[in-house]
Amino acid sequence: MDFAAHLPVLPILLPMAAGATLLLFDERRHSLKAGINIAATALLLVLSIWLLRLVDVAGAPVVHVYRLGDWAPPFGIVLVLDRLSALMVTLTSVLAVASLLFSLARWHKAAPHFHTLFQFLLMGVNGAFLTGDLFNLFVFFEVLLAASYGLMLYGSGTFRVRAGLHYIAINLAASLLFLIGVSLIYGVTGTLNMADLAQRIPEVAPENQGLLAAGSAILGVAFLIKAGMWPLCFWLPTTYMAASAPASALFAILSKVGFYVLLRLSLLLFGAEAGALTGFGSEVLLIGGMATIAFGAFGVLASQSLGRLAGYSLLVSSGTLLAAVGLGDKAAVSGALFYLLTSTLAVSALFLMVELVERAQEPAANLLTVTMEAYGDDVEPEEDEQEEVGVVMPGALAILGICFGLLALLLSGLPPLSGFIGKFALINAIFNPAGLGAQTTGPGGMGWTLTALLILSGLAVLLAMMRTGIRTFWAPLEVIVPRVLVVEIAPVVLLIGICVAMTAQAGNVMRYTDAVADALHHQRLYVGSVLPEAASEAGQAQ
Amino acid sequence: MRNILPYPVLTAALTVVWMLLNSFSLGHLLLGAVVAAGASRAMTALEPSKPRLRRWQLIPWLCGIVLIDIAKSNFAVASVILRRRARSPGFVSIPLELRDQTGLAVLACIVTSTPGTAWVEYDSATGELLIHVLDLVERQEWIDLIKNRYEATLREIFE
Amino acid sequence: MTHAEALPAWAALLTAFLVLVGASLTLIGAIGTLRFRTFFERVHAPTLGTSWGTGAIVLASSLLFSVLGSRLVFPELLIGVFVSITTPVTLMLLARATLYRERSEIASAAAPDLLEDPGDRPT
Amino acid sequence: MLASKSRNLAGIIAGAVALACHVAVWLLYVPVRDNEVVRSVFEWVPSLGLSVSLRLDGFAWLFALLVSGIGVLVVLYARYYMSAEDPVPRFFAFFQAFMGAMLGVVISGNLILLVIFWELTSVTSFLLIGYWHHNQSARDGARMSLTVTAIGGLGLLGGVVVIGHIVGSYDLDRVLASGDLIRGHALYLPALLLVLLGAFTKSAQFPFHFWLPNAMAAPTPVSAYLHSATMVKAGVFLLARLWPVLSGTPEWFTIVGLAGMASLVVGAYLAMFQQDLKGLLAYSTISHLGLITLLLSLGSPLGLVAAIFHIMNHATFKASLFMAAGIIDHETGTRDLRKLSGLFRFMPITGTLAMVASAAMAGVPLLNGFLSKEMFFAEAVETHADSWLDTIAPYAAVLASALAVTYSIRLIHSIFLGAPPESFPRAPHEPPFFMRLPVTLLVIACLVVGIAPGLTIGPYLHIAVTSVLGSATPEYSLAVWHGFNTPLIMSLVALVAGALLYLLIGNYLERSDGPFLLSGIQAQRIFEQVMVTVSWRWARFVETNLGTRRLQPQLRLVVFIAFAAAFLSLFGGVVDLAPISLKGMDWAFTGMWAVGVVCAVAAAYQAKFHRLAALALLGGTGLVTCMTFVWMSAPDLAVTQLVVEIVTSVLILLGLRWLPKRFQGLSEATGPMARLRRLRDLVMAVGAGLGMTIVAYAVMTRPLPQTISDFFLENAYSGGGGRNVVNVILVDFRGFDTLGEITVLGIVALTVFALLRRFRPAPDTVERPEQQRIQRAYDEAHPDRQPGATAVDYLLVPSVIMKWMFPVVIVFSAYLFLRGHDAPGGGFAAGVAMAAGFILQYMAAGTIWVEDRLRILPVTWIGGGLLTALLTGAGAWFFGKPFLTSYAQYVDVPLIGKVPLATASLFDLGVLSLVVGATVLMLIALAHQSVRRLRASRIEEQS
Amino acid sequence: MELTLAIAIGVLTGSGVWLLLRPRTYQVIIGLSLLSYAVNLFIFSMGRLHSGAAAVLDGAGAINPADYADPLPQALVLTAIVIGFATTALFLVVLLASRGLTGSDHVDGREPH
Amino acid sequence: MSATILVWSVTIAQLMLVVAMACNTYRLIRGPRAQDRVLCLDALYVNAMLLVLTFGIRTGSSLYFEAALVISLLGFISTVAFAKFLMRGEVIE
Ligand code: NA
Ligand code: NA
Repeated sequence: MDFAAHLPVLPILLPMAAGATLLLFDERRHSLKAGINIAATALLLVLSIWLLRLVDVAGAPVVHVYRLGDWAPPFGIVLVLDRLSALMVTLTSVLAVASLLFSLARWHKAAPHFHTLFQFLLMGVNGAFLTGDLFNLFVFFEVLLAASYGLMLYGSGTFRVRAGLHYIAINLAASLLFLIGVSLIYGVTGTLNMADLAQRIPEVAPENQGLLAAGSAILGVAFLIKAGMWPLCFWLPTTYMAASAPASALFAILSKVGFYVLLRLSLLLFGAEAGALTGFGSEVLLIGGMATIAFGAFGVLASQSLGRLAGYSLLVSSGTLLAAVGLGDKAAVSGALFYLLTSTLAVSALFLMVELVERAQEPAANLLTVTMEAYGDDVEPEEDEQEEVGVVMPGALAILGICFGLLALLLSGLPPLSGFIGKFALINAIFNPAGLGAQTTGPGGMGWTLTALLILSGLAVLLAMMRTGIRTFWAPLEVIVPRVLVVEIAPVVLLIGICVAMTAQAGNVMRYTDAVADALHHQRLYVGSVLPEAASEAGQAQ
Repeated sequence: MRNILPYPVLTAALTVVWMLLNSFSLGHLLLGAVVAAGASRAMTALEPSKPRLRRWQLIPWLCGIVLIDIAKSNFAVASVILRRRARSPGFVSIPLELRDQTGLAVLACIVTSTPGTAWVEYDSATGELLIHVLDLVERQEWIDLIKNRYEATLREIFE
Repeated sequence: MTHAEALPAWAALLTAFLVLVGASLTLIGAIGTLRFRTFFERVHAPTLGTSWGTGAIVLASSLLFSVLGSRLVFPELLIGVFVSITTPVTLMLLARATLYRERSEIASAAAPDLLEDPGDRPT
Repeated sequence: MLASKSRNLAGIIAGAVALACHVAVWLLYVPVRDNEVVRSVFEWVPSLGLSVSLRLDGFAWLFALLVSGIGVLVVLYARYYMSAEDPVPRFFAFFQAFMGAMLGVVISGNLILLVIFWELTSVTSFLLIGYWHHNQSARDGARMSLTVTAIGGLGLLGGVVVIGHIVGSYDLDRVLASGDLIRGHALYLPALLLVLLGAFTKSAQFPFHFWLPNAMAAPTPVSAYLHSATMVKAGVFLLARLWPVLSGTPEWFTIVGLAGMASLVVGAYLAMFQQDLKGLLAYSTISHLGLITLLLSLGSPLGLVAAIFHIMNHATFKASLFMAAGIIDHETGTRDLRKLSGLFRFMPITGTLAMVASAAMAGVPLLNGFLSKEMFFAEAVETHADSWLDTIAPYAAVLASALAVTYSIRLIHSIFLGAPPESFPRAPHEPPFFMRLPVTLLVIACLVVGIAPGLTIGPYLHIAVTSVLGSATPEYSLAVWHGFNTPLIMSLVALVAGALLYLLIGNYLERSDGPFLLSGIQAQRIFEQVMVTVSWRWARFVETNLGTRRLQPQLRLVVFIAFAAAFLSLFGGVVDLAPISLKGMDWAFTGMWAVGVVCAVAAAYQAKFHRLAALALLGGTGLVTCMTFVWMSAPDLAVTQLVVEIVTSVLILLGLRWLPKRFQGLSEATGPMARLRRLRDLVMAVGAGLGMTIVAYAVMTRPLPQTISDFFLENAYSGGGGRNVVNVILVDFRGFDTLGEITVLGIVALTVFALLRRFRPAPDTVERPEQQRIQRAYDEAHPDRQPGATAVDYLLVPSVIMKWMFPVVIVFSAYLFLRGHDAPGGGFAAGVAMAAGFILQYMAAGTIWVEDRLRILPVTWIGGGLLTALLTGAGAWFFGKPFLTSYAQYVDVPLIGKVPLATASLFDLGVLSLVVGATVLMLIALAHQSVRRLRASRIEEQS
Repeated sequence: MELTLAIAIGVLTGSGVWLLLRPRTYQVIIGLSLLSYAVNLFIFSMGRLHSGAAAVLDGAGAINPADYADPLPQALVLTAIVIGFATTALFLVVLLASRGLTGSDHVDGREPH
Repeated sequence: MSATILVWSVTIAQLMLVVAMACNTYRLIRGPRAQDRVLCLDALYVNAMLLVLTFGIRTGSSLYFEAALVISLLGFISTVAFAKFLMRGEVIE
């Protein structure tokens, strides 16, 4: 095996190694720890881009299968690197870079082990994206959740702890559901490997199909909690609002993990060849997704603080994605992925903006937000005074204003940025599921409703952000110029810049997402790559 | 030697434990010795009062009488429970001369392990022991039992 | 129970006897916890199980496996040793705690607000 | 980028850009004149049919000419209009962006691209209208205009998508060629409605007209540009652009016609009553746009000609009027018609220009406004589709014209004529030449076109019209004099009636507070009301009633939905349960579970008031769970569950120290609602329990399918080098799971540690526990006792034993670890056992005592453990194997015999190290709180 | 035995769910513990029940998998136990922190009105 | 013969131990005081350990020995924690 063959496992091992190494150094060595974290995150970004290039080759789709422990699937655990997972890993590392940069200004010193938790979160997220094993997925879910608990509570404070308690309680319940679902599926099918499962599901005896469906449904509920579907999503806005800015910026990917799994599993396990269970749950996703969009839109409008607004806008995007999975056709999936990229980047940037904007609103907040909360009580004031990292931004308010405006465009899906293209791609898919020009009947009632919801939710986001933006940037008589460091605004600009670049390169990105959607609809390809022997046997049998 | 094997008796005992757990073989003797030595070294950190075993040959005898006493007490307490016999529980205070902590610990184990008696309180300043007896017929009998039968032997062993 | 077929009758009988003795003592101890009225009486009850109750069953197990493996196997003895070392610790601590609790309740009957016990109160 | 005061430079750059655009448009005249369509296509998102397709035909050319031309003039004007204090570069930047967007709308050859530019005009106009954002009115106006136009734009997007669905392409050429297809399609009406929503909102057509007057809070150059030539014209541009494909149907005629007519009349009527100069112009704009819309509604080619012509004419005179209004505002400091008077003597040139432009607006002959209005009258009379709408069209046209005359006269009379006022905020005089120049040029254009239309605008209008209509272009004449015909009579009637009306009610208008009859109905207020209701009240209602921020309802939902999902799926299929029989029942096992179940229910019952009891009962259930594992051939599980059980109990007990007492009955809700809630929860609990019972029973009584476990059983020894299959799975087959799992443990330990660093106990637990206080008091009260003697004596004997247990536990832990691969045990159980040994020492001797003697660095143990596991796994790389590939062999050691050596053991050592570190870290961090509190209280005592 | 265990799982689930829906944080943590017992047993039961079956291989040689308890669910339960332990510890500390900061042991950090 | 003797005796012993568990559970639930509960929890542990041993005797397998060993060696730790909590109000001072 040459080195390149080991690439699929590196997005998991690299953060893990970095996180573990960080533990060997004393807590007070902030710069050293930050340095390690920066290096690891940068390396992860490079690596993920490498992976992206590895799978994005013309011709037949490439699926890299990594057999951990050199055990053949379905017995050993496999990692599966295909276009979808490479895309998600790359998105994660981009968010990580942004979030890390932001945290360098002050957050990373607010409490112990920030960098370690940060790297472990990346490990968990990447593992969830890469694994091809249902129980291993659970483990990585737990890794990412555990790290997210840590980052969520990072910095402590009343509001945060209260929200954290809810977040943890609900996710513990979800984890239990996950376990019930996985084990029930194992009890009926006798396997945990996703590809193997895809093979076995059509052959499940009729008297066992009810149990299998029940297991899948329970599993689905667990994912829906994480993906934030109404009415399982109420924890989400509060949690994201309460978490520190870099944490919530990174959390933007977490709800996408739920979406990713739903997308992957519903197409792999309940795709066209799943026998009696074909299309299992897709209606629930569609209707639930639409309900989520509606609820999120109302929530956005009802939000009084920017943080909550950002949280609800995340719900809108979650709902949109779920509904797209519910639609299930290639065009919708491709559009959804495009939308996913842009909305995740934008929401993440918005979460970073929240803190900066709030600093502009409240003079007291201008002085070290962190210290107020984190150092409230302390018997051992061992941390020294915060020192400056980077240079304070001139014209900060103007730049914040521009960024805010661009984010409003991105999140509401108003032209010309990628937010619009994503939404348009989805609407286009609703009207032309087989592609533009292929004559199909118009969308049904669901299609019209979804279209209306997509458009109206964008409007709601626009109204709400306009309200907030006007209140923040236009209304105040005396303008408080917030102390914003370059390292704080740079990640926002970076994320928005990527969205802008995605706008310009929308054709290429869509080509990629089209290819992803196409591959997802050929579950044989996935199964055949993971289980070549089984696939060839099946081929011979036919 | 003292630094490497600070508690030779302990190390030996642990090696025996190891071989009991695994098997009596040469391999496990060596492995057990290594593990036991490591564990003993960990023990030094806790600075236990180092017991001096003066007359260790009394130990088997003590074990023997304790096992028999316990068996008797088992029978007695079982009959108390089963026959719902009238009983007169009560506390007995016993002045002890034994000061060695390990000795006290062994005494406590004996008293408590024996059905019908329970170690309740020991005042280190006065050396006064308070035990609870399930069926307290004759107070002095219990005092004698503890003082003469157990304490005396233990003092011989440890002091 | 294929393993038991190979067992000589005397060993089987002895094992059976020891097992039953141990279990009976333990059961009697447990009944004691039901019958005794106060904690200080009840504290004596479990010692039936932890002394010869355990001892008998441990012996039974040792006997059985020694006979079956035709070599002396005593790892079970460790169980007996550990039980007779650790159980007194708990009982001592519990008894002392109870003594304190009862004393302080009597002592501070005048100040009932101090009487609340930390996690638990009589029902 | 430019410094905020550099208005010359910014103006010059902006002007140059606008001029360059204008010149570029002129350069394209020749091909366009020859009926060529200038195209330029870049691929953007081919799979969505979205391309950057620029398409310049005659109509687009004419519009581009207008947009860029007036753009140049407005930039010139703005250079002088904007104050030196304003951050002008920002203004010009927005302005340029807006102009670009508008040009984009005009030359888009792809409908989606058009929508993109369309929304960009909305956004940039928002920025321009809100430019003076320190004014409340500017903010409100900007917000309203964006709201309305963005709604319309999104509607337009929907319409365009429907059109794209019908046609199969968003390409404008293909769409324009598919008129019959579109009109005949079932989705024609939705498409039409959505497109019209876009057009009407943009062009401020009734009933969406209200945003336009509010947008007058913008700087005047913005108004002059947006509301004459560009923004509002985009709507009618779109109607004309899609005229070939959408018009000609009854739906089109009715909807567009109604909206146009209503706007025409209502706009004119409301314009009369305005006291704000710009407000008057704004309503007049609505009215004129209504006129254009009405023309387009007719569906006749001549109507289209007239519409395009009027678009041009209106742009010129309205732009000049706005600029004039700006000059007046600039010079006098007010725009209130009631305050303005007799300005003509101060600024005769401006006055003259304004009068001419107003006359054009009123439709006075020899000015451009007259010509297009004549055409309008002609069309209004001509077209008959036998509906009430076109029956009243001529009358409405005349009425609106008359009103236009009235407000035009009022404009001139009120501002320039009459007595000069006593005082102005500033002394008025003529503006600088270059500020007046744009007005002059535009008014000249009005005159020239009005006098010699055929020579001036004629050819350009022609190419525009032919590009839309193609071969259907009608014969038309742009002559000033068509003879004494009906339209002329209508014009005369309107002029006379308008003048008479002004004479009649001029004074009333000067004093009125709002429009007669309509003052009560203010569309703006209705809009705001609706916005507040929907976007705030409803939203709040939905958020609070369909959502919750409380935990219990959320958990209830989780449980309920999971149950419902499983239930529905389960009985969607077939579930037949095996018959229940007591044969072969293991009574000891069942008896144990009777105990376990009773403990569980009792724990549930006691958890509120008897925390300690609940914890003990939980321990009982846990014990029975362990026993189950013993009974069912899972010794590893039993061992692990046991050690975890023990450590968890200690952990929770450590936590109980910080939970204050609960008093029974303190907050027990007893109302009927509370009882109902509890009943509901009980039902859910029972339901969930039943569900789990049924599912578990169903699965357990079915034959096990062919599972992947067989492979593990067959290969554990030969491939994994271990006899304990479970352990081989954990460290080898599925070692990756274990790697993740120990990471979880490590993360949680770090989180616990971090959280406890900031721990602030509840006030009622800050003090030492009551027991300690009493015992201390007891010691202090007795002179023969040392302080703390009770505590020392309490632990005197037990702690000796507990200390001696320490090495035993270590040996035991080593035993569990080393055996793990072949027998029950393993790194995890060993790690927890060793941690338990540490905890025991802490309990025996206290934190400070232990830490003076034992240096435990749990974080290092965690990091080291993770790295050990990781490096063991990565070691396989050096042998060209994937991560975690293990190597196992039995090595013959002299004297000892065969010794198993497996890399998996090294991995397991990492697990052990991590588990020790994590467990100790959590427990110790919690235990440290007591020390911390103690230290804190000492500090307090000292200070 | 299947029936016994199935009922046990059901009762543990029911008790756990009941506590999970209670307002006091301590009730919730006890409920979560009970639920994790139930879930662990449930996972375990998915490998079917094998009382007194061999749990450890004798050594090399042909193996009849039917003689052994299904090891995979056991491995899964082990993982679940570890993770359950970790999360219980975390939840405990968070509830303590919440109690400390909000002054209430209600799950919402404040008493309902 | 041997098997029959052993099966019966072990079965009866197990039932006795289970009844013992039930008795202890009764006290565990009823208390009345915390110390009674803790005492019975400890007894419950011992009962369970003995059950494990009898189970080993019954199946002839020594694999369950570790579980019994864990209870005997470490089982008291949680009880110690309970007892310390009752006496001192906190487990680790
Ligand atoms: Na005793
Ligand atoms: Na006037």
